[in-house]
Amino acid sequence: MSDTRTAAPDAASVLEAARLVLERDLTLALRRRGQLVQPLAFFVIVTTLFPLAISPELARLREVAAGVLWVAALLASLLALEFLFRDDAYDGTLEQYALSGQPLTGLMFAKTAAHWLLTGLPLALMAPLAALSLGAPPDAVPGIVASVAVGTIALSLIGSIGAALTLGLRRSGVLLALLTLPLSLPVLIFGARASELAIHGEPYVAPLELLAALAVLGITLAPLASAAAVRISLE
Amino acid sequence: MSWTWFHRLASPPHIYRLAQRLTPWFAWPAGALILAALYGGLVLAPPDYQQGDGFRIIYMHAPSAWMSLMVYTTMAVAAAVALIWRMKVAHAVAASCAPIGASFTIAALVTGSLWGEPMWGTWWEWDPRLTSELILLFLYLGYMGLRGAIEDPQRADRTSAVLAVVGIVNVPIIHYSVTWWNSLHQAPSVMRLGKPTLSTPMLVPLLMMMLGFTLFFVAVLLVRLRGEILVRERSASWIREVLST
Amino acid sequence: MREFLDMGGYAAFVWPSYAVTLAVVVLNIVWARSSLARSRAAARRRLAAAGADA
Amino acid sequence: MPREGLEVENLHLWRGEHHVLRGVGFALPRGGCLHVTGPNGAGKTSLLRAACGLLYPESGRLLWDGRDVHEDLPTFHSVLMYIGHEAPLKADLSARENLRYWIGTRRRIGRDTLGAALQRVGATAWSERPARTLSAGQRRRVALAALSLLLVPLWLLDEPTTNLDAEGQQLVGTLIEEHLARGGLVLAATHHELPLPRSRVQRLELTHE
Repeated sequence: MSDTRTAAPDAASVLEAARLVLERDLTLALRRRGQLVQPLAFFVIVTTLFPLAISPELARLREVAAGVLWVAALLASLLALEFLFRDDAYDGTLEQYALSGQPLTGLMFAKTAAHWLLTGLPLALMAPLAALSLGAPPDAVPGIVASVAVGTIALSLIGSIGAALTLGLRRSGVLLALLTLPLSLPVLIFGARASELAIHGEPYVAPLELLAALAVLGITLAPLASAAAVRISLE
Repeated sequence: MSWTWFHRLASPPHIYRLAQRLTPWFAWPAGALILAALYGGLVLAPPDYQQGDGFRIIYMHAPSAWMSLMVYTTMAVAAAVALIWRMKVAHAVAASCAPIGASFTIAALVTGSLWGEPMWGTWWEWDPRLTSELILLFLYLGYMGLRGAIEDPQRADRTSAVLAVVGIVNVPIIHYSVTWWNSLHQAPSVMRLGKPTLSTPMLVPLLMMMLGFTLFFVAVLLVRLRGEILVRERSASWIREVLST
Repeated sequence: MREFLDMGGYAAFVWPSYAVTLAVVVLNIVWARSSLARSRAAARRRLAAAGADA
Repeated sequence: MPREGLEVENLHLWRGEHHVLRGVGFALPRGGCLHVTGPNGAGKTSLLRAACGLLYPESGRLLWDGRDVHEDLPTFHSVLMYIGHEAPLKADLSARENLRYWIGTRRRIGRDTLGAALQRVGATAWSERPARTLSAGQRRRVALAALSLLLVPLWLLDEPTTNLDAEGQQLVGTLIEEHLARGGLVLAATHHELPLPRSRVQRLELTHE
């Protein structure tokens, strides 16, 4: 009979726990593909609205392409945020995470990583298509993919804080946008600039590095904040 | 333990009475400084050689902008203290800050726009400082919105405290990115909305006004703080005593 | 006096900015006092309710 | 001399304007079972959630083996298992998958161990079905399997017998008795009777005022 004085001897490490959290969120998302496709569809629709609203002239569209792309990506990733913690909060999963004895920061990081894999990465892969339809040259594709991929990492992290802060609320949509969008502003600025330079065939490394710096800062700080917010929401 | 004096100092009844006693010590000097600075700024200071009398808007704009940032910083520091040491009084301070800061942010935006029209010929210019100020207003609105949306008062305190701390980490990043963005797109003909080079008779009223506003903030904060402490307090005995006066 | 009020032609910008900012100052005083009064009233009501319980 | 087990001293808890717990205190030694009773809204769930450190009390202390648990929550959490009145199951995952992801964040478990636990609660037949199709009683049984898989000392159970048939209730009793026998502690909140001999159970009655 095992000793009950201490925790289980075969306790899982943080990494194992985080890997399971990630795997679980990915499995769940794959069983519910509809939810997965929605932000992407939104992104495509918004970017197709602009030629209709501005002009079908590719030369004119090219001027605004980077901005359109980034605003659409920002809104699409915002759209997916509401689902990030909500179901887990309702069914008590977050409570179990908070009581697991594992650092909640690590588990929050895993959840955010899953969110990025399910929204940020697909957005980065879709972005070149949207950019080409807005008149960007094919040479711009690597720059656009890189900037959207790195930028959405920062967006997912900032968004996870917003989603965790609005957990206890019945209607959180508008407030979530009000909290998240101002904080996302630097990502928008650097990301749009990197894409714009890529579209014009100029070197885009400088803004990309700034984006990467934001992502690194987010990786170190955002899970701490969202873990704190989740704990508070359980009080 | 050495913390006991600290806890006694931070105990709600003590802070309540202290706030009550200190308020006039900040309010009256604030009033005197603001009046003196008004006289200095509107009458004594000579007109600017470039902007003429239009530069006098600075005596309202710059102190308001100073307030918007200083109050946000105060709020974030109080929020961090409240989160770390679970101090109700610090939550009360943070809660008192937000409406004051938001109102002065609006004043800074309106005066900035009023200043911009004669200088740039447009009511709104995407000047980096005005843009940052606008984002700061959004941060305040988000904070107050979040606080208002959560029914449980304790949870509202703690959740909005996390947001305030996240916000203060972001303020310098936002300001840097906006300045960077602006430097890319700046048309050279546009004159920056900046402090004109100020001579001493121009500068002294400005500093007095900023100090006056700061003291005014403390006075208003102390009044609001008392209300916020009462809302958070459960122990009836000293509340009864306080209310009878 | 006329000249002072004219503000070198900038009257339409200088005076509204002073008016807005000083209005914010005054409103802050009013809001702070009314918020304190509201909290005091609420505390009084809570005390009365607690007294009725006991 | 630190005492072993869970001690709660003079716990006061407010929820908004409500003074929910007014000076609750008890000591639960190793091998002890405390049955918290009381009408709806008397604070049973709040007491349980405060006892596992989720709620931070206004005043009072919570001690595990003589040490204040709020000084080191992760260590305290690694010795306890809390099961609320709803089992935290995902509708799109099967009972087995749910259990793997739930317990796996805390303990390494093999397929066989998992299968044995599912068999113990009579879940073998439906362990591959999505949780969406399970009845309330079956979901509860999955929670019991989770409990038996995680051999931590302190169990905090909110309404452990709800929705269970007679045989399921008996299973709860057996699991608790086994746990007590190996020196575990059980804190159970329910307004039903616990399926245990009365002599084994301490009672704590919570009232409204």
